[in-house]
Amino acid sequence: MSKKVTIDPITRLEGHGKIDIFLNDNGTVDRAYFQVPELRGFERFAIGRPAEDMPQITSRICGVCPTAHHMAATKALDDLYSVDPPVAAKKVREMLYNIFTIEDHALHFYFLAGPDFVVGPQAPKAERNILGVLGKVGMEIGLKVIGTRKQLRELMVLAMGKAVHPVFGLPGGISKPIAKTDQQRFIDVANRAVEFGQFSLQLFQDVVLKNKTYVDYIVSDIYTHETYYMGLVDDRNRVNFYDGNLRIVTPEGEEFARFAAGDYLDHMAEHVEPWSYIKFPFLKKVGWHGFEDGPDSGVFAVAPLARLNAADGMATPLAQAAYEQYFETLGGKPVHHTLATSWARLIELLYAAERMKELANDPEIVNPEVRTMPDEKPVEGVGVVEAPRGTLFHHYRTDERGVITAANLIVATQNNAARIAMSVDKAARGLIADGKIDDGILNMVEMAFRAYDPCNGCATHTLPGQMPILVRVYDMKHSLIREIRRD
Amino acid sequence: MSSIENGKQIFEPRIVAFFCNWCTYTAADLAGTARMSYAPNVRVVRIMCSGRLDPQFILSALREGADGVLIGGCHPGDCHYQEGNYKALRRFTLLKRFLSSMGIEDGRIRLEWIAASEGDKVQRVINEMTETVRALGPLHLEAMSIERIEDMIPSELKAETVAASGGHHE
Amino acid sequence: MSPARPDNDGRPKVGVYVCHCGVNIAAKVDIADTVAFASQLPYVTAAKEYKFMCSDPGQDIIQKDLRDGLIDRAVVASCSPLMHEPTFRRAMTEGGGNPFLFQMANIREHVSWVTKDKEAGTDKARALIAAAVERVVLHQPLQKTSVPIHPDVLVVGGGIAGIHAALTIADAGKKVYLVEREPTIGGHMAKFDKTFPTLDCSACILTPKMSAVRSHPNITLWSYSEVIGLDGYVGNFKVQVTRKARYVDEEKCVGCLECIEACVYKKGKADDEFNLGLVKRKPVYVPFPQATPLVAVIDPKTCIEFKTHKCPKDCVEACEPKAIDFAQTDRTEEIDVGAVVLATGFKTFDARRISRYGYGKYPGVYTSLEVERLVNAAGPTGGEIVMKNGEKPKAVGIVHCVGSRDEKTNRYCSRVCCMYSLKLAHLVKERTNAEVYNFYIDMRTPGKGYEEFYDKLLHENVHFIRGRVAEVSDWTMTPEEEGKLIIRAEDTLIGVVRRIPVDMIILSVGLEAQPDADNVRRLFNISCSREGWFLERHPKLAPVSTFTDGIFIAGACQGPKDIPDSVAQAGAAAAEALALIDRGRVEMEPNTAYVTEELCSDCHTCSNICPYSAIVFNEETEKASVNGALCKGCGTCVATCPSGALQQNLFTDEQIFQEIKGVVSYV
Amino acid sequence: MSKPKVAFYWCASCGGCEEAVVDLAEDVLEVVKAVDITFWPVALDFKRCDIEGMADKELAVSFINGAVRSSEQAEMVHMLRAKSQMVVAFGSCAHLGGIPGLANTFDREAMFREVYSNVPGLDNEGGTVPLPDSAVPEGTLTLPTLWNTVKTLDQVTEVDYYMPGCPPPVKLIKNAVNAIVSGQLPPHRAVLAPDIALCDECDRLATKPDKLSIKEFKRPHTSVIDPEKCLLAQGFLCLGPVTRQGCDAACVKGNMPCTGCMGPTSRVHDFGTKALSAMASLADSNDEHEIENILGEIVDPVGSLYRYSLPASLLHRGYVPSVQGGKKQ
Amino acid sequence: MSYIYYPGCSLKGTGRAYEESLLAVLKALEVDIRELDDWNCCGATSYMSVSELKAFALCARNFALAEQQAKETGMTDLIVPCAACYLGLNKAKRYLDQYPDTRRKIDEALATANLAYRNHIRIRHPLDVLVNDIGTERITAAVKCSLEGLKVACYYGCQIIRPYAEFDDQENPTTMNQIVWALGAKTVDWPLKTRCCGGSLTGTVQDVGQRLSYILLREATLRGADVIITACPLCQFNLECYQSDMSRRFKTSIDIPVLYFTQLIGIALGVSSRQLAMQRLFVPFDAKAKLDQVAGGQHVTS
Repeated sequence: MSKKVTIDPITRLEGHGKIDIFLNDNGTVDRAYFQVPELRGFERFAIGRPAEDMPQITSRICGVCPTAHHMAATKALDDLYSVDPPVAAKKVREMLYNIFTIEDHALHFYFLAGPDFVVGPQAPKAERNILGVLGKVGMEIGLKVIGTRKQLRELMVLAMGKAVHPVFGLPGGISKPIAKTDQQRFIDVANRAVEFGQFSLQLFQDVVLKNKTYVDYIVSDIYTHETYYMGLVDDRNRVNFYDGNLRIVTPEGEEFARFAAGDYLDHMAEHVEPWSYIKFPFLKKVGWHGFEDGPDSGVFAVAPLARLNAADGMATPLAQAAYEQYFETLGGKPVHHTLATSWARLIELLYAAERMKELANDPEIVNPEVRTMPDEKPVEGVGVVEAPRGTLFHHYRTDERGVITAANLIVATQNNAARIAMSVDKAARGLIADGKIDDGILNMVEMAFRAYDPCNGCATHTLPGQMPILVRVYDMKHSLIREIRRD
Repeated sequence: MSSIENGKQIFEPRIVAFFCNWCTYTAADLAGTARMSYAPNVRVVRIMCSGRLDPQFILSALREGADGVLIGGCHPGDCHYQEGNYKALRRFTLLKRFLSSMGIEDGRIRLEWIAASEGDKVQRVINEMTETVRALGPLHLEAMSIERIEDMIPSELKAETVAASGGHHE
Repeated sequence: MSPARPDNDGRPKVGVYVCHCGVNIAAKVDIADTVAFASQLPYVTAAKEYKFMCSDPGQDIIQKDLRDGLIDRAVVASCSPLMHEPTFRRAMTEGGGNPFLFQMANIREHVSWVTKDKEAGTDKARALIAAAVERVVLHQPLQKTSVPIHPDVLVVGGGIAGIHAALTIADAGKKVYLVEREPTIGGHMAKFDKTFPTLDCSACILTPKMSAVRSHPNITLWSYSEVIGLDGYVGNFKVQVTRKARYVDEEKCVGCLECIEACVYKKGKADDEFNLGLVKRKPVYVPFPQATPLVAVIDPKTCIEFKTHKCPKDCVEACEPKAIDFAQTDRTEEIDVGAVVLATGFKTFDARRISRYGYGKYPGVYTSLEVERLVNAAGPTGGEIVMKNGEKPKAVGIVHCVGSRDEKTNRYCSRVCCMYSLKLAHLVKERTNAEVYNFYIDMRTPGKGYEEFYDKLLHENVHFIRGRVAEVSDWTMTPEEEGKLIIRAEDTLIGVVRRIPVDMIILSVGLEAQPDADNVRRLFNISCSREGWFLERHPKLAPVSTFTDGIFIAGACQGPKDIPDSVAQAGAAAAEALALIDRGRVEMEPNTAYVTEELCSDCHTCSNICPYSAIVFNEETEKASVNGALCKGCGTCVATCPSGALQQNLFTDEQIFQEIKGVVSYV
Repeated sequence: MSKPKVAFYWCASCGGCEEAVVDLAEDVLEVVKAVDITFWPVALDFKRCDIEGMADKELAVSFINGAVRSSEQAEMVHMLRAKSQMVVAFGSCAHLGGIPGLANTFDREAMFREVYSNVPGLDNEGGTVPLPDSAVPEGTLTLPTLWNTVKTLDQVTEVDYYMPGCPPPVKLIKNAVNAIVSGQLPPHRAVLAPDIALCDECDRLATKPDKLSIKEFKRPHTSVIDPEKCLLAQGFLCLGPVTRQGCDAACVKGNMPCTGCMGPTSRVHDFGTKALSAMASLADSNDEHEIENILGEIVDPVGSLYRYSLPASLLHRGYVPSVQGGKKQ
Repeated sequence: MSYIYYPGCSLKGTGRAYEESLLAVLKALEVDIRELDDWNCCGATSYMSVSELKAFALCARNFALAEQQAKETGMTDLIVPCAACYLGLNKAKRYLDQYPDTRRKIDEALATANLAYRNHIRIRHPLDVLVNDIGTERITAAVKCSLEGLKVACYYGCQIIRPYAEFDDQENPTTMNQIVWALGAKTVDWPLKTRCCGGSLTGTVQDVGQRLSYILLREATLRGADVIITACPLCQFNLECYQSDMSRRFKTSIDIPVLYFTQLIGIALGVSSRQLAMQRLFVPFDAKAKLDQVAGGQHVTS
């Protein structure tokens, strides 16, 4: 009989991750389970709703990345009604989508993960937050961060109606064009965004890469998993967030598959475990062989780390440069170090800013022709985008009136679920010996999945944001011997 | 509400009726004057015109504990106010679908055109509806409100929440 | 959720008064129990019972409690508000309260009279009382508004009832419009020869009244005209009347009838409606010699001029005053009146509907109305009773209750058939000395001198056979039946089926509502009974009023009636109309809608809802408002208003929500 | 004197409300100057025990967003209630139940059926579903069970004020914070937004026709949407007339119909049926079948009219015998 | 258009000619009908007078079976040719549909046999079907040998129309007449078309029974009818079997053929007389000869 360690924000308070660690008699880890204990069932209450409401309804899956769901849904509607939006509409969508990616990556780096690096893991908890970050980098830069983000959000409101839960997506286009008079605003902000991207990357290099301890974390085996990687790429296999084909590479970095969103069911399937509400996607052609590393296990990863691995490069110059430096530093493709994700994220941020700049300067974005009217009878549609946290699938079936009869949502964090579970398990195995457990270990276990920026709000369509955790250590008689937690 | 019939507990549904002043309410009076006895399960709320019927009233009746709701108005073309009953018809048409997707069985909500002279129709409709709803059984909205209180509150907080749980925002 | 409760010394004080109505309520509702129940309801400061709340002592109880400050508002649990609400509102006022701080619980019509089980009745009564209390607590004091009444009156229908009503009102010095759809007034009565039971000559008593109408300074007679539209409300009706083209100028025509003489058709061409097709009339005609107005009519359907335009038009030549005008067209007049008397009469039952009586199949079968014309001295046969084959009948059967007291046709008794059948029996016997057989179910002769008349007939060797006729046929079993019509009926008094061969059969057809009664009722916004008779407001207490204020009914349009009853009722209707007009002003129920401006978003959802266009939108304030004068108080806009800005006096959302709560949540 | 202590907390919500607060941008700093944020899991690093340690009513105000769907959330809510002088239901979910409240038309089992057996792409012949307790080689793992019914905050505890919107408009959040700081509070239990419908602040108000009626309800994806004209007048199901203002008609500015996230005005008891009454009354016909056709274009009355307010509706949820103990037909 | 066919006992016995001719005619008119499997007595015999409930139960069983079959075949109309069955089944249906107590009892009874009545069945008389579903035009179109010149007395009897049937005028039914006209023949004006034929009295109080029949036959003859047609096995039997008997009793000679209306139709549609079971008639009717005679020898078969 083994000991049970529960890491849980508050016992059985759902919407938060939950980790149960089983120790064997000699105090080492038998197995650590990562559980997601909540479900809201959007798949169910999508049924009976008119398809055209999906972009607005599904955006409520996550208020942190509503635009991702809004856009995935909108693209699913394009497919459902088999309409091809006018060029202008596509470009506006992509521009807004990159704007969103910038501010979301920024939010994550500065508000959520950032504190660990910028302020430092050893810093007092009271400072390990955005205010602490501001203290550290100085109010001026702080205001720059906030200011840039604010401007980006304002542009989102301008074009999409609302920044949180936008309303502009329609099958075959968008609800309204961008006014000529507004284009300059987009250009100006884009320029600032690029600056901001470079600045953030610089900040990361200064405080993280120049700090041996951090780098050791990043490359340490504890945080390393050799799995497949998936990401959306353009026709030249470069990272793209809004559109393109899906590309999967093997743990060795070879192209394993390249397919259109509509075919995702040929390549992916979902596995269900009775101990978690989250479902575990895996590669159909490889098969589900449990929570295992390596080419023989169907487990794969998404999100910045995976996207960079799955692509051959970035579509913009500055980002491309950063991309090369990244792989150089980390010993070539593919990078399996989970903690490298934060770096990859900042490279993406820079790319998004550059891409925004390209599109902002494109005369086409103010073309008033932004809708193609559907004339086909709807049957089924799939939409995919790269959400900040990874590949996001929306899949609908409807009756001939366009009322949803079935919906399937496979979400970024969900795609990572198996790998997150493995990371946690591995971290636990690597860090816990002789039943010895302390805050440091806990923090490191936490960093293991914090790096994924897991959004279980998205994953089970419940709650967003980072995950408070609680460690409970029991002795063999199941009596609590100590408790450490962060809410 | 229930009665005993040869030893068996018979469910006595509670039905709220909204009758327009000029046709159906008058018809109900006529049924009375003619001593046409019918099931005692229906309680009438008088409104001037079926057009006054706000669908909120129907939900409120169900919420307060009615098992069914009956609406009576003048026959099409006969409305004392020209078109009120058509407005009622428009709302009822959508409400029917609305309620069935809310899981409320069709038989619980009924719209009837009953002219001032049709006392016998009042009798018939009320008897029919009482039987229909009786067959459907009680509408246990209350059960849900109880779940609402029971399954959420640490016992020491119950009192406080019972007080609060009534509070829909005002 | 609820707006501040009315604030006199903090809390409203409700008095609940439960009425026994003798045993009408007490028999099915445990009064003591309901009073006890009421006394513990919120805000109730007095709960009492009384045998008859509507009586003066009953009202005094309420008024005393008001004066003593024990209550400031009241609930009376008794009969229908449609019955006694006005009574108790008056009581409230006289007791120094506001008439609208009052609510009735209908525990008689809706409870005691329709519930078998006393326990169930008591429960239901409790619920209705609780609802009334919950509601009255939210009532606001209101004031009635009043509008002036237009003094003119419209009488529709120129039969004996309409004529009498018109004359009565006109004699009182009020202006009357009498509208009749036929070319002449007089109605059915003008077709009769004699009237029962006195056998005095119908024409002799009717025609003087007809000419009185014609000559009365206060009466505008529009014959050959129909009401096609009515708007407005009590005291202020706008009426559209179509005056059909008769192609003869009423002002010029002197009634010399030369045109008829001169008509190119020397013989009748079309069925003579007035004589029920027993004879033919010319395209230009007057229905009968005493027609009023005595003005010729040209029937475009049969007049050759309208078909060919090649007629020499001798009529035009013949007409000295040059009254004939082929260019005439229908025209519509609009008039304002304060009250309307409907006297649109009846039609007789169509005997073809009972095929076994052979009407329309056997020439020997007549309807009673046809025979009225045959026996009429002014009729087609000059009062001679001869059949279509020119012979006098040797045996005549009179079949009662044709289209009356019959599940398959009309369940009601037509009330006049027995008496007119006796009258016809008498006249036939008198003029032909034929054997006369009456086939009746029951003889119904309630009325002054009626039973005596029946008795008289019994002594005139008229046969009476008690039994409904099974069939009229021409198949024979014996030689003496050959060539006759055989009436088969069971003689229920001697219990045998009899076959009676006769030459002539008179079907005593019942009375039915006019075929267009339903349109008329819609036009005037009143109700019909199932059989199509206009529905009176109350069968006993308001027999000539309707549910629409200002509209009164008289004569057979309200139900089968003989002449005396029709005239009596016409007088009553006239009196009601006069009473209304002499009031000068009419009070309006204050249950109108109103807008709470700060809640109105100017969303226009209500803009198209009001059929009276009572809702107006103010450009500046961007708010809706209700024109109280136009609002009729249906509340449809209130149910529509998406933000609760529209409310209706006496029927606010909150009042109704409370009533709902009361009706279900206490019992 | 010390700054008033403030807590933010989320229940079953999407985090959009947090984002909305973050969207105060530099004003967050103003807020931080004015108040002392003691608890904000999404952004700040304080512990639950810090709250537990507080005296009753020590918190000046708790902003709680998200609907409530489990005993655990309820527990947290009750603790915050106890520690706070004022509780503000923050956002549509806490206020009215929000979009997660649409789950109230079915029961937990239906949801499981859909998620773990119906959706395409499942590799689950075994028909595995998550269980409260599941045995694994090493021992037993537990999961919390969810309620069948999603509840609004005030169905769980006393609420002092309501901050409407999905998410609440930044403007309103500022006003609310200022009001609280300055102590100039509206009547108890008020919704912290103007008590008048959206049309009043909509740019398109002027384009409303004198007589508003609808011959055909249009769906946005199949019809051209005029960017100037009143959407309802165009035939789109715009709930502006039923919905409280305060968002500056954001969705309409985005050229899409209002879906009612701000909830009803104070006189309306039930958003969905009131909206139904208003919209159905606009159907321009008196013919039974034509009426059915016109209104037939509203394909999903419950989902469209109760988009954010099903749990707050008079019925609270759809009628599901298994949930409400009614007789199974 | 397809129907379930409920024969009842008569059409398998005394009324065989009715069944055979009916089926032949419907076949000729391409009407698809299928006999109800496992049908039982309609209860018209003694049940109805002894215990209505038992009679209703019997009928209900037939309904339930029919609905079962209907589910498989989509048919919902039950053709009932026998006047007595038609009356009985109609009565039962009326009671089941309008009296909940009766319904409850019957439902219980059916349940014991795992049967259920859901009121998904319509009871149709062949006259109803021929005139209202098939239509006289189609009948006329199918005529191979016009009955021009033939004078027919249409006899409906007392049970078909009254009191439940809604397909014809209860006082003065005409559907049979319409069919005759459609075949090219004339109908005589005969006021006795629904008058009692003597019915069961012929078996009990014979002289009354026979007088009633005699009145009908005599009047028909007087009015020049060449043939009487009927839709009731009992009437047909009564009217034709005792003709010689009557002739003696009333000292005249009564000799007029009494056919099932379906037989007359069959003749016009050119169905062979064997298929029409003409050989089963007591008073023989040689159609060919008769038609030649009335048409004055010029009668030709088209």
